[in-house]
Amino acid sequence: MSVRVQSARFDAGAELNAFSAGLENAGAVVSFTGVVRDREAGGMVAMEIEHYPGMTERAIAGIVEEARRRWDLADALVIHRHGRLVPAEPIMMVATAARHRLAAFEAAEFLMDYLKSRAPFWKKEIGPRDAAWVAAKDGDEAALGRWAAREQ
Amino acid sequence: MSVRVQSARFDAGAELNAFSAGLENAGAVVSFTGVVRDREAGGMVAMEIEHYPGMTERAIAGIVEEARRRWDLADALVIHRHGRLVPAEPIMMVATAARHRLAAFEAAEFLMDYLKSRAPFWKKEIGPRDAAWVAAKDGDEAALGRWAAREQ
Amino acid sequence: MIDCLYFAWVRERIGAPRERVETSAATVMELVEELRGRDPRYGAAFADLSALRVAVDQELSGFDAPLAGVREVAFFPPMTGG
Amino acid sequence: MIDCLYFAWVRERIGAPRERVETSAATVMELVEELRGRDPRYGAAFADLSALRVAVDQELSGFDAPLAGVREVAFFPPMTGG
Repeated sequence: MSVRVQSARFDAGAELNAFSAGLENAGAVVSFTGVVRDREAGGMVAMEIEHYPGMTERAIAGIVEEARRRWDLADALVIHRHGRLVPAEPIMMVATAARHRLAAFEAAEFLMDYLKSRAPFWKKEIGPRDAAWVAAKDGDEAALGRWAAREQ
Repeated sequence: MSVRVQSARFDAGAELNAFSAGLENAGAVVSFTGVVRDREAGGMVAMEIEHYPGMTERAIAGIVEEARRRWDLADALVIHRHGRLVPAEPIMMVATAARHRLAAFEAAEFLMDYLKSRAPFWKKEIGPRDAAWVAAKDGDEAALGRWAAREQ
Repeated sequence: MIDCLYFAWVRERIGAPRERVETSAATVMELVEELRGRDPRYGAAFADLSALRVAVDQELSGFDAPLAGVREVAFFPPMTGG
Repeated sequence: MIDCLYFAWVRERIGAPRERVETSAATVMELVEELRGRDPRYGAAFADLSALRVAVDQELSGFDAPLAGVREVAFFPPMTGG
């Protein structure tokens, strides 16, 4: 299991290969990469990501731990950047490996849903003349519900 | 959209990067890689994958088309190998890109479920002294049900 | 004339990947019955139809599919790709 | 003494990323009330508590969380990672 919080850009393909190379007998590898995209209104110059050092690592470790408790994972990887990013750069990445594809897919979606709403990152979109904090979507909080329902 | 059926090994990380580089404004990229893993009984020497040239490409194209109809995808990629593979080699790969992560995840799972049961590939596990065709799992056919149910 | 294709263990039991078959069968099922009558190898390959899948001109079909105008019929076990 | 941390627009409204606060507040809510009384900047930051999240010693908590023994309280909007 590996968790990295960094400002440096990373190479998603190289990370996927390094992750896969270390696996023993995990037939299914799922990855998610989040990429900086333009705002709905267009004209985005950069994205600034603020985070809460200390709590960030702790929160992500807790989320990964919970995923391992729920699914039989061979391995999991989370990389999340902070600082100033420009469009088309990777923001973050999750990878999961399991013997069966359903576990790998579900665990990756679980990690994403929780990282989105429970890891202390805040995104700000910087335009040529304005800047605005990205608002959390109702759907993001709602997405957690599907995992809670399973626990019973 | 890109579909490749090939015997040559491929580099999943390089494919993921090439796929991502071509995207405009798709913030979410999901990949699935299937890797040759050992049999339950152990001692696997190789995996042989037979396919139905002509129908294979046609079936995969139809599955990708259906995924595009159901989700708003920026792009999709399917690579599937045939011939003789050894443990730890990649068997196949799916990548999807969309504006939102749920679409990218769902489309990737849909593609996997359908490739598994509707694309004409057959796997044979070769041991040191024996060989056996991999049997389809009941669960693989059942997995298609979750997509059919959505159509109503 | 119809091209019959066989894959995986169906191919192994029949002993050939494909063959041209002279037939006047109206459906896939009739073609199966005809082949069964020709040689025990077909009997072995087609023993349990529930374990078989069929594609007619490269589209998955049922055993009741008509053969009029069809060029290619393929028999194989459930697929195991992915 | 409690370290108060502010992130995103909470930080911008208060004008500082962190500060040490001398307080005898028993709960987060009492701390919020105390800060609101000190300066209008806090009033602006804490105007709508439903738009705020709080972490106590780096764990997400409610506004009713007790502060006894606590070293660090952070205020921020809903998170937007991933």
